[in-house]
Amino acid sequence: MMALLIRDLRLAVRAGGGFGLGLAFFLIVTVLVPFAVGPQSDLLARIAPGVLWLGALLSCLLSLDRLLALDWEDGSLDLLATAPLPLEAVISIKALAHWITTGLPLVLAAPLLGVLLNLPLDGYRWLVVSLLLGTPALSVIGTFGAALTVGLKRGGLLLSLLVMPLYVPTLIFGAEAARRGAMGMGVETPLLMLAGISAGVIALMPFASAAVLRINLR
Amino acid sequence: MSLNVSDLCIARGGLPVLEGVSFILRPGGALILRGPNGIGKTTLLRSIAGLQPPLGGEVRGGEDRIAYSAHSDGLKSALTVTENLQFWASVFGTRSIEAALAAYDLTALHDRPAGTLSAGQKRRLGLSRMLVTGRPIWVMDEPTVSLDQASVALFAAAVQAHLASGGLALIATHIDLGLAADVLDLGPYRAKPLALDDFDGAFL
Amino acid sequence: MWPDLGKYGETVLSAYAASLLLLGVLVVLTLWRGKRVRRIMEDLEQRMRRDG
Amino acid sequence: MSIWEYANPRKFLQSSERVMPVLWLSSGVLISVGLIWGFFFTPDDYRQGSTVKIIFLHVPAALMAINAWFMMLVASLIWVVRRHHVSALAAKAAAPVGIVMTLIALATGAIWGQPMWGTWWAWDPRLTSFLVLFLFYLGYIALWEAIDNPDTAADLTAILCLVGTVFAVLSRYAVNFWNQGLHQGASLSLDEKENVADAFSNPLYVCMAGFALFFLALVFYRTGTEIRARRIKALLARQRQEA
Repeated sequence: MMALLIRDLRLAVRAGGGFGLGLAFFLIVTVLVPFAVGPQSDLLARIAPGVLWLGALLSCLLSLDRLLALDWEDGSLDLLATAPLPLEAVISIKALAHWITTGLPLVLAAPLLGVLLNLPLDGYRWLVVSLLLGTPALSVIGTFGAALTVGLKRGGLLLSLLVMPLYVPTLIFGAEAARRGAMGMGVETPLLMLAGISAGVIALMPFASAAVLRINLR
Repeated sequence: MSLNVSDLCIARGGLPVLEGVSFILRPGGALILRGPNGIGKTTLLRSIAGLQPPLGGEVRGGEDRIAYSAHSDGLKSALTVTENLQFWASVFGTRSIEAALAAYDLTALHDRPAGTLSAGQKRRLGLSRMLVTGRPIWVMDEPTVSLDQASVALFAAAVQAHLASGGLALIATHIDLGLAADVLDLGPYRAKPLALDDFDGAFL
Repeated sequence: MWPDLGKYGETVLSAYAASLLLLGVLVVLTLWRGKRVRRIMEDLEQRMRRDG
Repeated sequence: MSIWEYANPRKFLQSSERVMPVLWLSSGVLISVGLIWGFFFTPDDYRQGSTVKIIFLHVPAALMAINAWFMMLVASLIWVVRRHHVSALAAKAAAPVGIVMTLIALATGAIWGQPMWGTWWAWDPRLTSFLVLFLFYLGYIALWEAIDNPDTAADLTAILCLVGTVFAVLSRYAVNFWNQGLHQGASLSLDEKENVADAFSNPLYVCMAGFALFFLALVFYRTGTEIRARRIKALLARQRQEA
């Protein structure tokens, strides 16, 4: 299993791996927001947690269609499915690799982009904590979407359509925690709910994803 | 332990294509599958490898003992030859890839990225993967595509050595590999079309 | 006979119109596709029987 | 005689052909009676005026929007467990009906909300949940359309339906937490005092029964269509195979 993780990480950072694309997308979305809503710093400060969460979610979404499609095209998925690893483990490792190459950089970059949006000082800690708790759920749910659409020629748009409704609870609790944190309110409830969702999907979603992948490999 | 395929019936796209396929493959034995394009060789091999559930019949003795090689080799062009092979070796829990590289004459290429290899070299790398799986049953789908004569000889030698050490091989190919292998022509197993009015679960 | 809808007449009528329109479209599309599929299937069955 | 006999497509077609006229007729009668009763013969509400008449469309549509998804869930489970094709096709057939019901609930809600709350749309938990349900229906239908192999499509959409149900329920709680909302409580319930008055409840019951039968009639008809479409696909594939 370590071998698979190392291979995926290595592939992501080699040429053509697309590492950093999500990060660049996150930066651009954040930079475009003030152009769209105006430069008033109090308005930006108010919407900053939500914008940063939405930006992170979209960057995550952007990189999902490469998650399994590349392994599908070159036949690696067939070979992995006949290897001694259970497919549930393969899927979990893939989601973990996706989180390390996409989710974690987003979490680390979010505070820097928060400066651009005039995020209140109290907000940084809870923004990072909520993203740290929420982005694993985004990766795992996204892997399910990627497994659903893996065999399709133009699956990218469909993938977004399928995954976005599944992201609703994570986004609500995550952005709510970041928002309450920025306003100096209590964040325990949304953070606990967010952690619950993450733990639940990490534990259960790989089974659904593996089932879907098996069907698609038939 | 032998591979036992009995009365296997398989479907492609919801339609039965082959039925009643039965054979027994004993240690040290090889079986060559023949048949016209579209008869279902690939589907049969995928069913035996466990990727696809058959409509009926069963495959015994295959669980966790089959190494499957498909049309595409599952190579990552950004990784080197060694990295590609080492990955599969660790997945299958074997240690050394030196013998596999040597068997397919890849040692000189070991630090080249797989993306820079020629089609035949890629195929050789894909075939060398079978050697690092450490599994007794090789199920191979058209393994000699894009191989030149010398490479085919390398492949035949690798299969020969595998059989000599008690392995089994099930190969779909049109080329004569010079192996002492049985040949199974799939033509007679073509599934008969169902009656037009048999309008039940399968809609046909 | 016609009830006095008061100042909300437009609201009520537009809600009824919108709903009935949506239901009507659903029924028409359902029946249209149903008829077409049934015809195609019967044609195909006949042709395949004739050709053996 | 077992209920699973109707899982045979031919048997299903024959029996649904017999039931459907009854369903079409009774649902038509019930909906007409309920709507005419509600529209012409109910008093205005003292607060909401005549807009209360929208309830006779809004509530049954919302009810069927949720029940349609629930029916799809049950049908998907039957497909996953027992592999009856008719069940998978019934789920496929119900989805467009469900999405239209969701649209009707959303549209009548928006039209009703405009004079009552002074806005077409508010991010109220109920409205938002229905919007999310609408998105789930869209994804489900899109996935059916995108996949060629009918059995693969049935399997994948069934799993999407199961997973989607879990996430729809989660979203419902999340949305409740996120905004408390303006929407009134449940319109009909057994023990709450805050219920609609009797004058409205009787025609509402008639409308709900009518919508339920209408849904059934549509699903029966559409399932028949899907069975035939599936057979066309199988016949064409067979023709190709023989050629």
